[in-house]
Amino acid sequence: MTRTSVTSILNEPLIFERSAPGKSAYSLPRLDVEDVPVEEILDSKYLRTEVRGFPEVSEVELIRHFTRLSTWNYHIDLGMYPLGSCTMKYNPKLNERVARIPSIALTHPLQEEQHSQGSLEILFRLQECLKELTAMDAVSLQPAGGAQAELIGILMIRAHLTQKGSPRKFVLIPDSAHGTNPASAVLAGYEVISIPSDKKGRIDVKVMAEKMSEEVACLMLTNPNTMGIFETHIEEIAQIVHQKGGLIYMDGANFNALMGYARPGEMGIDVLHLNLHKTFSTPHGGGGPGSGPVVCKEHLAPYLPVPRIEQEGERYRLNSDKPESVGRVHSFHGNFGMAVRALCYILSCGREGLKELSEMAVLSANYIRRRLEGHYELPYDTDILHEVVFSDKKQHKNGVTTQDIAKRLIDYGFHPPTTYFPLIVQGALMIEPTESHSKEELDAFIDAMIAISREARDDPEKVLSAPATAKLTRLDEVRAARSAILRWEP
Amino acid sequence: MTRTSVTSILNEPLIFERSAPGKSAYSLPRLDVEDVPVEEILDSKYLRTEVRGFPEVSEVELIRHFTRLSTWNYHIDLGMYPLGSCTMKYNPKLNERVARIPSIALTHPLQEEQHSQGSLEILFRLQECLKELTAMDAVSLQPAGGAQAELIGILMIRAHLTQKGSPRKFVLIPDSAHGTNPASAVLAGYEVISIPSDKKGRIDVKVMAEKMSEEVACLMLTNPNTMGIFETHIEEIAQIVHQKGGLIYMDGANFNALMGYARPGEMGIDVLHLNLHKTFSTPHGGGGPGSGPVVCKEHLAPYLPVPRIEQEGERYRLNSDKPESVGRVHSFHGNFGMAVRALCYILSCGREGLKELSEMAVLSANYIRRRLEGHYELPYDTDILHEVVFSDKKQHKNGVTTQDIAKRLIDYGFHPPTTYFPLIVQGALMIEPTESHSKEELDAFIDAMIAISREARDDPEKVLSAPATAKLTRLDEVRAARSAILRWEP
Amino acid sequence: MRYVSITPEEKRLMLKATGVDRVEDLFATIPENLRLSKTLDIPEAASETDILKYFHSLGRKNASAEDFEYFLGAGAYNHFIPTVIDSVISRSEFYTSYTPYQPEVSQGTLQATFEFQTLICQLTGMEVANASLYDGGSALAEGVLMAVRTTRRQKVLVAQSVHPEYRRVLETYAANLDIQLQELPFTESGCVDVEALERLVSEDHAAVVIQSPNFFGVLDDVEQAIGLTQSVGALSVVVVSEAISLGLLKPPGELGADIVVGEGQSLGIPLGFGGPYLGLFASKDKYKRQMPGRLVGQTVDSEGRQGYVLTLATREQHIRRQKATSNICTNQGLCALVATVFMSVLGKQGIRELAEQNLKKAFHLRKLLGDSLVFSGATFNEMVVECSEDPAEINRHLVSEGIIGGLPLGRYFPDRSNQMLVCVTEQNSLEKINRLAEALTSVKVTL
Amino acid sequence: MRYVSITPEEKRLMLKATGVDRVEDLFATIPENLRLSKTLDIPEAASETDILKYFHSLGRKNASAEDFEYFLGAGAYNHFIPTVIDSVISRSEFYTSYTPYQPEVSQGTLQATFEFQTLICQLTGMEVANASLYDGGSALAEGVLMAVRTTRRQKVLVAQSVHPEYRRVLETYAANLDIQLQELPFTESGCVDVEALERLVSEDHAAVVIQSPNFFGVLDDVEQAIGLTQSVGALSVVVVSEAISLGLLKPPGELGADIVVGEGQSLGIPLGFGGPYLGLFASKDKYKRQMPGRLVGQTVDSEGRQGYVLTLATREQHIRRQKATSNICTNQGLCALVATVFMSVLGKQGIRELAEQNLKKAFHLRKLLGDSLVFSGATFNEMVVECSEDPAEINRHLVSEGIIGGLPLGRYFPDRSNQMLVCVTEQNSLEKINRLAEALTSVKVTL
Ligand SMILES: Cc1ncc(COP(=O)(O)O)c(C=O)c1O
Ligand SMILES: Cc1ncc(COP(=O)(O)O)c(C=O)c1O
Repeated sequence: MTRTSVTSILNEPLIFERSAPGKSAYSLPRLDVEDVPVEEILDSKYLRTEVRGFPEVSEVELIRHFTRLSTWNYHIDLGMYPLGSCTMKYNPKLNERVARIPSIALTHPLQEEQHSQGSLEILFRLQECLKELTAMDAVSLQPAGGAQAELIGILMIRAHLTQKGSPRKFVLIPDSAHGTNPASAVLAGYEVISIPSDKKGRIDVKVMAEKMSEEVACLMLTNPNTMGIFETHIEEIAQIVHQKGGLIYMDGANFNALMGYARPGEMGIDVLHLNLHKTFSTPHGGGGPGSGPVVCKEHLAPYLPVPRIEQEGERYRLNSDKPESVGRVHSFHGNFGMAVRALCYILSCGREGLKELSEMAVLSANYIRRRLEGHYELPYDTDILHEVVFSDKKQHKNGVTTQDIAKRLIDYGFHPPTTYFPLIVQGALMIEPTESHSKEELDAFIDAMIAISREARDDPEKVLSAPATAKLTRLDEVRAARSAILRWEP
Repeated sequence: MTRTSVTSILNEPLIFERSAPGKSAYSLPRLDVEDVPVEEILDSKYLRTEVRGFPEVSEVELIRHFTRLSTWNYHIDLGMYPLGSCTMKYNPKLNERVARIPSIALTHPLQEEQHSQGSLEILFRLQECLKELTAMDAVSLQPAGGAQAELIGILMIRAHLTQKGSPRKFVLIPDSAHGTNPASAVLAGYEVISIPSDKKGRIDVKVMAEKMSEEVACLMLTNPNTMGIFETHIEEIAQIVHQKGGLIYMDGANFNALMGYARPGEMGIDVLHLNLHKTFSTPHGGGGPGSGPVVCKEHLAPYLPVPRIEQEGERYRLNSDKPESVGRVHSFHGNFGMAVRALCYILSCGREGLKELSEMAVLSANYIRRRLEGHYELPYDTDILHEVVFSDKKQHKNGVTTQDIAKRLIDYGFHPPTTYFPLIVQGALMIEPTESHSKEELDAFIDAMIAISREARDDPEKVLSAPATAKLTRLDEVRAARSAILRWEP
Repeated sequence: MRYVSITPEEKRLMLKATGVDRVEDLFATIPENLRLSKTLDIPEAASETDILKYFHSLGRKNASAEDFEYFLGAGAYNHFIPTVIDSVISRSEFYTSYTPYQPEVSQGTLQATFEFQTLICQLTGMEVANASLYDGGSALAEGVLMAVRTTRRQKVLVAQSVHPEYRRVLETYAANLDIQLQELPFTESGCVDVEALERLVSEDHAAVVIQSPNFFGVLDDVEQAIGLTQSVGALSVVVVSEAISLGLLKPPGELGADIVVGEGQSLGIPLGFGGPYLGLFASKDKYKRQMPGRLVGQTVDSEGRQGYVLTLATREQHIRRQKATSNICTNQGLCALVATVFMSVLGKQGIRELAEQNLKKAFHLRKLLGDSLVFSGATFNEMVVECSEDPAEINRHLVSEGIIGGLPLGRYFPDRSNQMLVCVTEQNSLEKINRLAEALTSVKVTL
Repeated sequence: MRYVSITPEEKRLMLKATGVDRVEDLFATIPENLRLSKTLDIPEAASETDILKYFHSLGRKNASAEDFEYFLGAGAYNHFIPTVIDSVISRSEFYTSYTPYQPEVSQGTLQATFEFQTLICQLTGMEVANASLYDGGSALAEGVLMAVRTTRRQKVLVAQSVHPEYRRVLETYAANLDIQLQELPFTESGCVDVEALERLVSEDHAAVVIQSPNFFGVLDDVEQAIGLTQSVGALSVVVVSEAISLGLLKPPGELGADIVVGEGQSLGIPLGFGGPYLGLFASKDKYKRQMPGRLVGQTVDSEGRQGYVLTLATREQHIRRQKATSNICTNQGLCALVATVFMSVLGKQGIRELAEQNLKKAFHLRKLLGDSLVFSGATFNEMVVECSEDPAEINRHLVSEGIIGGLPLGRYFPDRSNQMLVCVTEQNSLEKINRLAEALTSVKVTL
């Protein structure tokens, strides 16, 4: 058993391999009711003998197991995590503390309204803040993520159009859009028409205008888009779509670029979603949970999921009496815990603070762009806001790809950017710094990127063989998919 | 700026070097009283212009700074930490949670008794448990550590003897004792007479008997002693000392070996201390805080520090009316937070659990001894309890010392044992596993020790140049002491 | 602004390097008329002290399990949460990291998720489980969609005893994919009406959905239902909303279920006013390439060392876009970690002992309730009671005694306005259980 | 037993390897008659749930700053504690590690401690600071012992306005080292009686000890006292019990103090019923080799990389044994880390703003109290009031209004039984400050 790094034990096995009969990490109170044998309560046909394979470990081993695993993760508290489109900003500790206040964390979703006034106020106030930030009229916090919000938003559009006669058949989606957009449109019963981007990296308005018809339910756009570019023709676009009786759905994943500067409600957007786990600092948790509030104009409000949270004088109530609602997407009120954190964040930052966040996020992205544009290919020279997309064109000559550059960054102590997205850029390197980092950290990242571009030229092998310092070298994804070992077997 | 390990950023500078004017990590409420200029309140002669040098960083930078630093530490939650005499056992998370309950953590030491009944009950119940575990009659939880408890214990002996006529002049201390013992004796106004150990590693009773006289205030022994060996002649020893009117102080740092098996009060001990941060699982915190309850027999009780905690029916009170008390050693009630954790631990383990802890601690130590005795020199073949001391005699032939072996263990992913203590063993390697580890972890440690003994023979260079995987290689301690740079300067 | 790390001076330097004078200039790409002129109508920044005061004051407007004993379940259960869980998930290595798209620096999350998938397989008796979905409701919807995909059939039978809110979520998802949802009634035992099932199910059915313990707490006739379902080539989808029950009850997998979906909240996740919870999704191995959501698989690195990666990604939207098996992207990762730690803490003995305590405490109540029980079927830790007076009234009395009563069934079943769904867990005390029984039956308990 | 990781089977194997049959045999080395035969009279193991219930019930028997506004200071202060502190110290890397005797695997603790030493130097204006002592009381004792060591003189003058409990601890430490402690009176301003000092101090004195702000909250005449002290070759020991005051007040170092000792609780450490707190110890550079406690120093590793180690260890008991400068071993390491994070969070501006808020809020009270003030001297955030009735009585009234009043001075100064020492921090609200003033003066506050 050799272990190669002192602050990180590298050979911790699966929890099942730590298990041995007789060890335990739990304790339960003594049973205070009559101890009737299980068999006298339930017919044996209902009973299993044991949960085969379940581990048995002591508390010490359990803590060590997960502590060791944790040291194999890169994380925001360690350094810059410039994943484009993911808005990996600092997750304030105060949010975490507030979300754990027992009287907030331990309430039941079905308990009487009068016993939930605190929780309902949190939801209501957050909705009000989001309305003000977006200049929209109504909100539902029920969607558990952006993708689910997209589904709901399109279903609302569908309901609206159905009422006006026909749900229509198509949804227009730019080719730079995130994969969830087309997937959600299809789930809502539509077919997708892809709209190309122009050479500036924006929606090609001409093509869009051609594709737009009475058969198109809506245009689904991201603004700023996944290139970090603002859709300057948004008003014209909206007009074209609205003229044909269509609506506009805005994917608000990039809202971190706009706070205090521009509001979707004033651009002709009919409905959009926000990602509390991006713009509003709730932690990504290694994949989730997130929260995707859907925010809409008055004319779509009747179709929002139920229950709606309403204020009556001093009191808050849940109103499910909305006959036109598209229904529920969540068993209860959505990811409430994320709403608590987001409200805490908004109140902590305040109106000036939120604006400053967007400013620093945009400044940081532009600073990186300027300092790196000589070293990496910039597919579009259009102005950007909160993120910048480079490509591996320059390095490709030496056989170094985006993948290689990303892995090499790990050796420099940074998490790689988003790679190979958006699809309209070959070998895309999508960098979103957010507002969280000091100039020192940004410069360190930039220097690393420059050093890698040099290595790609002078010593490609170094880049191709990266990472050299991670727990593992590159993993065999093909083999993983082929053998598809998805669980441990004894 | 190069960083060499992904899960640990290795070049984080001092917080002062991260500082830049205008950054901040704090927030304070707006002042709600009249904002009178400071100068109108205080004469300028009282005022400083600024706290020169104080850092200015953002919250993100602050969190990253300390997170990065943290990854440079080895810790119990990562792996085995076999420091002899330090009892590095697992620190239960439940203790930490309980100690943070606001109504327990946020009480003022000087608030009225009737508002502190919960806190006083914690202190009282812990005292009762410690009395039962040791078979002694009275306790003070005031000493903030073992060393301070030693001072108090000897002062109590001194007060007692003074009352009986003379404080006497000397304190007998075995040469295997911990450094705090003689230091505390001197602080209490005594001179130290060192007692040699016999060839079994125990107090040489003959010599001790010769040195014992009417001039000797007490014998200060550790049982089991720092070799992990039980002082089997304890009763005889006590008799000799008592006959000459002296008393016996027991250093209870090794009490983790005895719980449920033997009680100092039944061995003729007059006063002893326990270390809550050893036997009772309170965390070592990178050096402290600890807590050193002093536990004594009835005849020494009047001299305990004040205030004493007493029970009157349902209520608890603080009694400072003890004219014979040696006085205070702490501004308030000692390290209360450690008492909370220790009581939580005792109640969690229960009577059987505590006994099992000692059993597993002793079993683990003996298991290590048996498996390593062929590979490392065992200076004494006496039976041991909770810890085992080897020496580097075998490896010394190849120029490999205890120091080298310790550093090499780091490369194997373990914290080194205590080295060069006790002083009676040349190149001592003092191993105390505690009860916390699985057999797997113990075997991994043993295998590493065996591998190192082989390396010492076949490839000494590897051992001499260790550690190879830590953040730093060996540090220059001579230079540190010579240049004595004890603070950062701009 | 403590969440920003750039000083005025650094800002100046960065603007200079970027070639603009003022930060506002960077937003010039936004058309003038779209730029916000007013300041946002949001409060000024609040201090940490004020924030804590405010949220504590909100907490005082809630009733919570901190001060009340809950007999309210119905899909959200007040179970014991081991302290170590928060110690683990509070490590920023876990909670501040992103989806493990870069496996070399995400092995912690990946291995833990692989352990989660395994634990869920063991608990449900299934062959594969994914890395989580949003919650029980959407998990059911995804399960039905998967059945429709694989069978290429459009009809689905859903038992009325499946959690009503899950059914509503399913309706929302199915609404525009021309899937016909048909209701399957239950008998006075509370189990699905097997005759009706036999009568209704056909070659046109993609799936039959039942839940056990079902919404009424009754252990349903899973085995028989599965048999009838599969006899016509439909897939059997079994819903579990109280995961703790699987510590004791025969798992759907053993009984032949094709797809198991459910809610994992019971596995260490706080009530949290309904979320974040944990959508569970497991199936037979042969359906794995039809699964929604992320999957972690085992592989090796270029030096042959074992490791884990996200796999079978061609099912997912970021690769397959509109042809994806689901639109889900962000899932409930950290909740899956919570459940992983919870199941590891309890382990083989603990999960059983916990389940037994729930069963036995609930059985104690069941005995006290006698004939007030509405359904005759066997139950785990929930049961429906015919109340002596309006359930809401009863709850109002109970609150004053520090008890949050059960769920008035009228909310979902208007014809059952005098009935209450009550839940008993290991957190409930003998004393309060007796009190509840008295309040429900207005018969004094003498023990 | 969840804190033990050895299974019965492994136990058997280990016993076998060890060559004994039963665990009891390993204790055979303890003489038969000394082995405990009875089982301990300690409760059986309690479950986590029961433990939490029990300690919460104990908490309910306390008044705490969670529910009350405190005007009680006197050496323990209710200050704001930034949330990030607990996030940092809850990392097991910090709180479960030992004293950094092995520097290669302890650089985190070592660098943080080096930062602590620097911050304390900056705050106090001194040249060197150690890694912490137990608390303010023992820090004072160690300071005096150090002065005695360095001057080889045995007399020490201690101001009566030094915290009474610190003085008692000093007495305990000094009792048997024939050190003569003499009291130094104070004037009606509350400051040390400088004439008396001039009269009493002599070539026989090792040190003169004063505190500022002193126990009565009064800013003492530090500079003059230091001058007189050093004029006879004695060392000036200055005590600080309210560290926040140094955010605003001229530090003892600037005024020439030789040794500064004090209590660091105000720097982010919870009231905690009196501990664990943080003993501060700083001095002029020339005395560093006489210092008690641990010191971290900067050095390089064998490859020339900068690093930190425990240094000047020859002062300490584990090397020097009875000749050590102190017997202290375990110190208050984690509390020093708390203070390090606290000072870093507040930084240059924050520490000043915090100190100003304390001063201004206290000044508001001071204005309201007018002639009821006992001492004329300038104050920071504490002051002594002559009460309209028995202070204890007043406190009893205040409790009913959610206020914990000040300290009845009679406890330490019998002749001042009608006086109360009150403290105002940034945590106190205008409303409650006014209420306090009313209660103390029985004059209605109208603002
Ligand atoms: C542009 C964009 N749209 C939509 C999504 C989907 O949001 P979620 O992951 O919350 O479902 C993402 C998140 O990755 C995104 O970046
Ligand atoms: C045997 C022994 N005695 C005394 C002490 C001193 O105890 P403390 O560090 O709590 O002052 C120790 C701790 O290292 C010890 O091991």
